[in-house]
Amino acid sequence: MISLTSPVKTRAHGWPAGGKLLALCVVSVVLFAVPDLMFQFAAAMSVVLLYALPGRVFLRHGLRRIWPLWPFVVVLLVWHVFTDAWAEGVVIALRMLTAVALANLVTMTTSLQAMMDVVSWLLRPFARFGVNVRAIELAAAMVIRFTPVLGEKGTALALAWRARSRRPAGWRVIVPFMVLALDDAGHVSEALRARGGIEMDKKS
Amino acid sequence: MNSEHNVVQIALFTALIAALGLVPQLTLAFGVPITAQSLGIMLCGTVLGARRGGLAALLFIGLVALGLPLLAGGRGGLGVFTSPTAGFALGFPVAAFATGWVMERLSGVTVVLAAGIAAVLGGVVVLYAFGISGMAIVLGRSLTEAALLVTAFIPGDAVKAVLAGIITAALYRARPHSVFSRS
Amino acid sequence: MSDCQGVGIHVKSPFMSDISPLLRLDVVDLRIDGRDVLRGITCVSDARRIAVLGRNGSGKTTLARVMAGLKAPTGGTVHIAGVDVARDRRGALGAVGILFQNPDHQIIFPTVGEELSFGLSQMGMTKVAVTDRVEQVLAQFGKSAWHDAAIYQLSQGQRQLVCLMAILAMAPKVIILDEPFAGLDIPTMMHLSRVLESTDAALVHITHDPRIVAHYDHVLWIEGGAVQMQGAAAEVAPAFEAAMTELGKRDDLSDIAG
Amino acid sequence: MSDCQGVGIHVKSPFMSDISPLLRLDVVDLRIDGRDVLRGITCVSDARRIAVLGRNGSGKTTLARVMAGLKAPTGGTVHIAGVDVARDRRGALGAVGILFQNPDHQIIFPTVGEELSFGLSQMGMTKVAVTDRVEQVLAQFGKSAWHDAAIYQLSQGQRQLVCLMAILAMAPKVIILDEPFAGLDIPTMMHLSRVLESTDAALVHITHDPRIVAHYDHVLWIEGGAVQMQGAAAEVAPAFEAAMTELGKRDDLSDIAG
Ligand SMILES: Nc1ncnc2c1ncn2[C@@H]1O[C@H](COP(=O)(O)OP(=O)(O)OP(=O)(O)O)[C@@H](O)[C@H]1O
Ligand SMILES: Nc1ncnc2c1ncn2[C@@H]1O[C@H](COP(=O)(O)OP(=O)(O)OP(=O)(O)O)[C@@H](O)[C@H]1O
Ligand SMILES: O=C(O)CCCC[C@@H]1SC[C@@H]2NC(=O)N[C@@H]21
Ligand SMILES: [Mg+2]
Ligand SMILES: [Mg+2]
Repeated sequence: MISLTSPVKTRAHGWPAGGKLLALCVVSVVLFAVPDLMFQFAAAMSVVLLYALPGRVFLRHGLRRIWPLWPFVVVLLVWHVFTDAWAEGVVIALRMLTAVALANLVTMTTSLQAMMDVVSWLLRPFARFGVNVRAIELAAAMVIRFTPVLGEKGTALALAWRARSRRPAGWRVIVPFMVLALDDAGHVSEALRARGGIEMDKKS
Repeated sequence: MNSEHNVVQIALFTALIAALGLVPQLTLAFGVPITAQSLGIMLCGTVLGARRGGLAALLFIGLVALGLPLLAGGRGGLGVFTSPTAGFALGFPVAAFATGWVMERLSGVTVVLAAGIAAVLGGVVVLYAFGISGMAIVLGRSLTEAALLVTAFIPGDAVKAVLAGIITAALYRARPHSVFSRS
Repeated sequence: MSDCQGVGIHVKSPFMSDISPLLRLDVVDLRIDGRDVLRGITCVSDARRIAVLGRNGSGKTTLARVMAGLKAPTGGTVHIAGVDVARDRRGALGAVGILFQNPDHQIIFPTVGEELSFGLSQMGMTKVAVTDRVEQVLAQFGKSAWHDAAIYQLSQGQRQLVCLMAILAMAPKVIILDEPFAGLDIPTMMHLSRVLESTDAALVHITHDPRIVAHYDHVLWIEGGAVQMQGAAAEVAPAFEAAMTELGKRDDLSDIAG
Repeated sequence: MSDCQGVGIHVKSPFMSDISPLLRLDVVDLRIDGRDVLRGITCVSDARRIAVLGRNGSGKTTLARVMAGLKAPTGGTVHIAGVDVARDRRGALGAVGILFQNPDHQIIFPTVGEELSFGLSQMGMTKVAVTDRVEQVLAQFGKSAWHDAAIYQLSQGQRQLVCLMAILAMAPKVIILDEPFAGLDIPTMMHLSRVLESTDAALVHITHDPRIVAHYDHVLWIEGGAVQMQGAAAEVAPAFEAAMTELGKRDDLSDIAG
């Protein structure tokens, strides 16, 4: 499974993930607290600079990731021009773009494993209250396993359909597809149990 | 039902929401996609019930936050939670939970109908409440103004609620034990 | 008429122009993900009992899919009873049926009755005709009680039988069997052999057990996606068995099941 | 010590009190959905090669699951090497490993390396030890190149081998094999037989082919979820084969395959 971590290695890849996340939280709060045009403009420019530092490829990659926001920008600007409050519109649009770009920046420079480690660390205190951290980690791994497997099962089912039908499989395979997936879940859980499962530490 | 099965079932539905993100989406003029993923949210509740369904959607949102491109159109990462659709994303787990909660209360009604009603209440009413709030905050608009924007989703989501009803009933027929909201 | 050649060499028989042969593979190639899974497989035959032998991973299942028209070859053509199965799906339905190696990959519906009905109604049969035919096939196997049985409650071997019944019900001209006996017990195997022997359809039987197909008309031995040898069973099957036993005696497994 | 009784009758041997036998089933019952799938199965044995014979649907796979502790019996108890496998899952991990009938039901992870590593890390091995052990097992089968191979690209038989390697890596005291040879070719089968023969683990081999297990120490013949006969292979296997062949000859299949 592909994650959204950038293949272009930056210095920020090496920084501790926890620190990056904390910084992101603080900056986002400040962004939403200061509705000043010049401040928002400066913040936006700083983020563009951050994206430009690792080079062109990284910048282009980053810009592409915030591109889907353009309709919101258009709606905001049109709306505020109509209500004769364009400055407010620009502040809101800039703030939105900056906040998303910054968050994306953290995602792009942090590996999936590093993120998972932060989550495990955050969850550790909750283990005492019955949160099964191992189960959560395993569930995450399972999702990564299931997503392509579901695709594969879908293909197999479509083949089975095609083998006995002249029409291609349409929406009617949704239910058999889910049935197959449910059965698969049964088998996987049994396979998991056969190799220790997730309850081993709880003496049952 | 052992705990392995529990975890695997939850992971399976998380993957299912992700897989539904591969169904081609249609992005409306103001930037929120019409997505099959909200059907996935409804099914989490109608099939798995409140607790498990909510956890499946929570796991989904968690993995998106970690940077997996599981949202419709291959989006993901922390940026999702500061964008105008953040309310919907954060509302997914609550909506799935609410759907399941309603489903579990309607044990006297036929599965199709119960699942349909639960999907409307959880997957539409509750989800929209979150989505509207999120848009209002990020776009700096009033709730009424934001609410106006989401009316565009109502026809699509009505169809999805009906589908959720039909699919849940069919699953209940094929694998009665797997429809936890009923067992 | 049974006229098959080795890799890439294909001499057209003079009889072939008027009536199309049951099975006709013309230099079939298949590339998946940049890997040549099938390489230049050519086979023209009218034999009623054809066997495909080969080791694990040699390409038998892939060949079966191509022969059933489920996968279009990246090179060459496949005709079954004159039908270009990859293109003409309507024609293919009456020409060829396939029993998948893994029953779970074949079964679409939750109950036995629905599973058996599906293919028939896809062929355009009326509802009444479908019901009759399903009952008839179930009765033939002494399994009338299975009509409403939930498939998830059946054992592996029982599912295999369901798959086979579903195909026999459709009565195609050629039936491709991908290791049909692998999970079956002795009585069921004996009975199935008899059923298959008596069926009008021509059989393409995929297996890695040469003894099962010793009496077949034509044997195709596949190795690494290409034809290693083909011809009469009396000749090919023993050669295959000898080669396999020889391989199995080696201690070094580096090239086995590879 | 090998001391097994028929349905429901269980005489405790005087030797059994001090050391627990490898396999010990005490009047095991299993009811699923109001159906008695296993009925009063009793077997106490220290034999190193145990076979379970039976027809399709007789309950072999279900018994395997119960023996592996994956399903708790609704009546009676199961102990493997002294471990109550249904309750003590950690203990069960070192006591018993199971090879599922369908490899797709067993494989959890997308690549061969991950699949082999999982069970080992579940046993509490360090990362380095896991890596070493995985490489060692792959090398033993001449399959070092498979480490990063994607499972979905492997053929059915190749997947089966992956499953077996995953279990052998964990080195449990007893290995339950649910029709391990069903999809394998002759060379791989011969090699696997040798590997299994040389393994220190005791084997419980489920099959419907009596010839494969003719030299085993103890054979359990299951019919309709209950013990039909058990004892030395020389006695039980031929009886089973004769009964099966007899059944297969009948034309009326109403009581065949379940
Ligand atoms: N989707 C795929 N992508 C790449 N390679 C594949 C794919 N599917 C199959 N293969 C490869 O093609 C080869 C042939 O596979 P196939 O399933 O046809 O073998 P087989 O002869 O049926 O083996 P078996 O007896 O074990 O069933 C194998 O080596 C396999 O790794
Ligand atoms: N979940 C279930 N609910 C009800 N019945 C079941 C269930 N699973 C299995 N059975 C029944 O239990 C019986 C034994 O099944 P099992 O899979 O153990 O047979 P088996 O001996 O392994 O057969 P095979 O040789 O075909 O693999 C079958 O008749 C099957 O219909
Ligand atoms: O992908 C995201 O960022 C979340 C989008 C949520 C879209 C919502 S879900 C409810 C409503 N119905 C739709 O079809 N789309 C919106
Ligand atoms: Mg195959
Ligand atoms: Mg079985």
